[in-house]
Amino acid sequence: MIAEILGNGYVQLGMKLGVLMILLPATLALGWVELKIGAHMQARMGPMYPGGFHGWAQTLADGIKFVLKENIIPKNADKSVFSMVPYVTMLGAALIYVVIPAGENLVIENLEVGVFYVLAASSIGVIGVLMAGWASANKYSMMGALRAAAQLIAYELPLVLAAAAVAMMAGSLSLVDIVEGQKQIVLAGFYIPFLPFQIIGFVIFLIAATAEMTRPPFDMPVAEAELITGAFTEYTGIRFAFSLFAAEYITMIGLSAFGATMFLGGYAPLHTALEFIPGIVWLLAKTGTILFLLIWIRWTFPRLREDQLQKFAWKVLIPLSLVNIFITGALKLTPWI
Amino acid sequence: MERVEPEEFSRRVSAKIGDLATDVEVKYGHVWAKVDPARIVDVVSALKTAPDLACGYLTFLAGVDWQEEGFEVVVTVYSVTNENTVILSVSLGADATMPTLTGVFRSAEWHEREAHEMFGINFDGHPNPEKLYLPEDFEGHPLRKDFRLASRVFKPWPGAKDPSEAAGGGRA
Amino acid sequence: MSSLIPTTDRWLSEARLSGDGTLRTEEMVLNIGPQHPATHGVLRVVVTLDGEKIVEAKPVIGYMHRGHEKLFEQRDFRQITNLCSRMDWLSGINNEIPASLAVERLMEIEVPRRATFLRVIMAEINRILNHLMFTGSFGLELGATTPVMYAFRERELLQSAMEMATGGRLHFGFIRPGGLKEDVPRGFVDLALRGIRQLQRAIPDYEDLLIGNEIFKARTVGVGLLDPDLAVEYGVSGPILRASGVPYDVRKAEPYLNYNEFDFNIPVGLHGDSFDRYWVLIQEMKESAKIVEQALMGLPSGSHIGQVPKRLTVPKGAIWAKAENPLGELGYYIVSDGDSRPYRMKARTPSFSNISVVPHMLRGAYVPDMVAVLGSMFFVVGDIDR
Amino acid sequence: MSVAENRVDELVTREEIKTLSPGEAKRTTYGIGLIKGLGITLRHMLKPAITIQYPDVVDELPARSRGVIALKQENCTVCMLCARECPDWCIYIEGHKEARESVAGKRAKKFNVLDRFAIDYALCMYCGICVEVCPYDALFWGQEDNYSEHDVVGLTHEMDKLSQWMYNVPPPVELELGAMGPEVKPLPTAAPAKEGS
Repeated sequence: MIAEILGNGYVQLGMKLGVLMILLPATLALGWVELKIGAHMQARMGPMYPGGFHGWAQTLADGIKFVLKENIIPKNADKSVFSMVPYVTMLGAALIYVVIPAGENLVIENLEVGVFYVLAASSIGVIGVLMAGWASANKYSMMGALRAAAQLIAYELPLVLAAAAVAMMAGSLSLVDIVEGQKQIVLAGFYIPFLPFQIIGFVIFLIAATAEMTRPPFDMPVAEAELITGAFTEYTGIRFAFSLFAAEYITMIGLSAFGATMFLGGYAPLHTALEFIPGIVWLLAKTGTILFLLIWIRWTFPRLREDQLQKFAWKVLIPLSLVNIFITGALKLTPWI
Repeated sequence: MERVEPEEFSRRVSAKIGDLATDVEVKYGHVWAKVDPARIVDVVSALKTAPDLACGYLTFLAGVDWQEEGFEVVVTVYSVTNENTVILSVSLGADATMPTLTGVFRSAEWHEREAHEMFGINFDGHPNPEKLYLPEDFEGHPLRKDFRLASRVFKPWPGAKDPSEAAGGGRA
Repeated sequence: MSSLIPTTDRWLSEARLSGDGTLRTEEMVLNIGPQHPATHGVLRVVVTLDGEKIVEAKPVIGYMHRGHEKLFEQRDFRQITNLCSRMDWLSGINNEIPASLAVERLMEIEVPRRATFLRVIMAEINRILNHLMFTGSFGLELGATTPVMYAFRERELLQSAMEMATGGRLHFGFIRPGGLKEDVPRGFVDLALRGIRQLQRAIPDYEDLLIGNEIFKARTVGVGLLDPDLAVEYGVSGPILRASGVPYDVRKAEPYLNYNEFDFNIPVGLHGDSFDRYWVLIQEMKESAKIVEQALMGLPSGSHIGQVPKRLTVPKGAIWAKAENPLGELGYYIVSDGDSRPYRMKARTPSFSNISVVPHMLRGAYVPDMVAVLGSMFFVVGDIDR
Repeated sequence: MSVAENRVDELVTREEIKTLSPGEAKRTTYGIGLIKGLGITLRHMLKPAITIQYPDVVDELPARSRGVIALKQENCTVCMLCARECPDWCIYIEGHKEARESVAGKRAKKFNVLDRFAIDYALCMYCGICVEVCPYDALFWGQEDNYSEHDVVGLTHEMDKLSQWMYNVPPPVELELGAMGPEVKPLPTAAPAKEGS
């Protein structure tokens, strides 16, 4: 009976839309988690008042505040482009979830070219930032936008190469096959994900993903000290909230889920005995660990300078990821994999 | 960084610039000297360049308004290696002009601009004698004795009432 | 143009020289401040940029000029104490000490040992408070939001020790010519000691968090080089001068209060870049903590103020008294004509000279570097503008 | 003392304090510094926060804290010393003389009666010279610290309001061990009072 209901087209369409629906509350929850973890890392309590227990409604209150704020469009701004930006950045971020598998067939669309599709989707954000920088006709935001574009392009390449190494390991681009590929090797009951083999790839992926989301230590484009939130200086109200905060958090969850699927074995359980726990729980747990890593890095490190950032990408990350692909190729020749 | 005794240092100073400066003495651990405006530049450069004095650190340059006797400029230089201070006092009389020291110490530029705007002492040869602190359209030289603080002119002093007039306290 | 494709630099310079070149670049004048997060307070730097490279930087000061020297001439020395602590507001007590030292030397007042000890303790606690503020805010300039929170946790304990003794947290007005306003309450010594212990436990955290951090080193090593001779000529003093390798510290060069009785050493940097300035700050906090510890242990009993006449008339004469403020050498040149109020009182503040050297350091730096350089130049705008 | 202090002792203690020379500090191997930094933030995350929730939990102020200047009207003899010594000229006092017979039949003696005693807190810089200089102990430091107003005129507290602030004036605090008060050798004769300009 349940299989029929689940098999029905409309129910599946509803579930697929459901995934996108939970994105917004998920960003609010992630925002609150980041505030609390950041606060405790700095020996303070973080939000305590909004919503009673430990200020759970802090980010919700921020959201409502942004909605109530006035929507200002600068006089000589390029109106249509200026108001299109939130849609572009949000869309770019949300598209990643289409291929993230939560189970054998629990995926919105099991594309054969999953990995390739995710990397293409995640680079739409660059266009959004450039549009914002150009449209607000402000010298500061133009500089911020150019920086952001240069940074995102520079870190696109290592991201792609790291993902390519994983695709080589699994022999397919589809994320479901990648996760199945990580179920082959079983050592004393433990499923061994690609992480031990791809440790360099994972580090490169983490660094490139942080740069992709312009989060510290790569938040030069939105560096408060010099350029005052870079490309989004002129944005106010809900437009600002969506294009900067919501987009950043959705990309963050998206890329973390993508990283969890590729390196930590997505919905594959940790141990054969734990098969009964559904795949979605494993996926969320692994994504949570990567999210914690990103938040942890944000509250500890200072910011890299613009040219150091670029040098680091072109001179360190890209050669390293090529070496990583070479090693993966060598591993493929060995009988184990 | 060894510390030279002020007496010994003042002997070196008077040996070096004895003819240019008058009554070199040691007061409160520092060497004081009076220099007249014409020779101040060569005295300061002598103090700066002489190897045994090495007063290469311009501590400050301050104006003092003596009303009738005119203005005085106090130039203090310090020697980092001999750990001794030389305080030169240059009395200018009423015409209040003095050659600039920016040739010897580039840092004198800000000090002289401040003395210029506060006292009206002009330093001939100064690269850009604009105002340093005060807004461009500010007239008058605030640190002169005859410049009264506006807020204190209009507001009567609350302590002025009787009973008996006790001394002390901020007036004027 | 020559047949070879000119390298961009030559191309740019030719374009600019000839003016008719294909690529016409013009410099962009950018106003950083007076309201800008990178400048602590209302300092304005007019920067001409060529792309992101700074061609010329001119600090514009005076936005917070309150006319201290004019006000000094209206007040007697007890009222001046409160005014002095408003110049470098991060270390109130240190500003007040040289003013009282000058009066005491002029009037030959003998300050009791206990008062001198308490002055040294409070001066060094304020030095630590000042340095903690700058270690925290320098990290914040470079994007690390955590060190400033730890710095303020340490400040809290030491500041409550000062508040217990003087009643204020920022402006104390506690130093009087001849000694202190009143003696410290019971429990001051233990609270100060706890604050120092906690600081000594926390300093290794700052070293691991920032000094050892590769990103911090990438942002600060070799940035904002200050050459020692230029620094000495411009009258730079304090941690910035010592970071450039010149070991000049008034506490050692011209010992005042009883600094010669305590054993502490002067941290001196190697290259004079932003990294060394930050490093000197951290080591100086350790030395100050050592001084406070020794002073607290050896606090003698005695009175808190010497024999001071009811109405303080300073004899005729002039004097220059200086002290080692956390930001550099602070001194007062007092001319007195026998009245209870000074005839002329010049305040030589460290940040005034330290900022006058900034144009030389910013020439050729990048815009993001400017934040690292300005952030590492440890100045307080109230000190500059008086 | 404040709540934050008793939590502070649980900081992990490091016995010897490492001193890195600037040269050494620059040569540490790549990556170690980053990991140590992460270690510190994690250690702080696992420790209880030391901040207090201000409006609910209020730290008690030390005895000498300068909240507000409180007036004890009975002690004031309108000697005007505080108004004179105040650097900001922010104490306004009006009084008149009254003849009153302390003992029946004795000649009526003149007393000063206070009519108005106001402190303009918009000008006051909380230096405490008035409290210190008052010979009759009429002025005290009260611990009331939130008396903000909508209009700056409200900041001039009249006599009755100043007396209200007497409610939380703390008793004088016990001095540290070894405190022996000011030295009281015979004072040199003070120079004759010189008329100001």
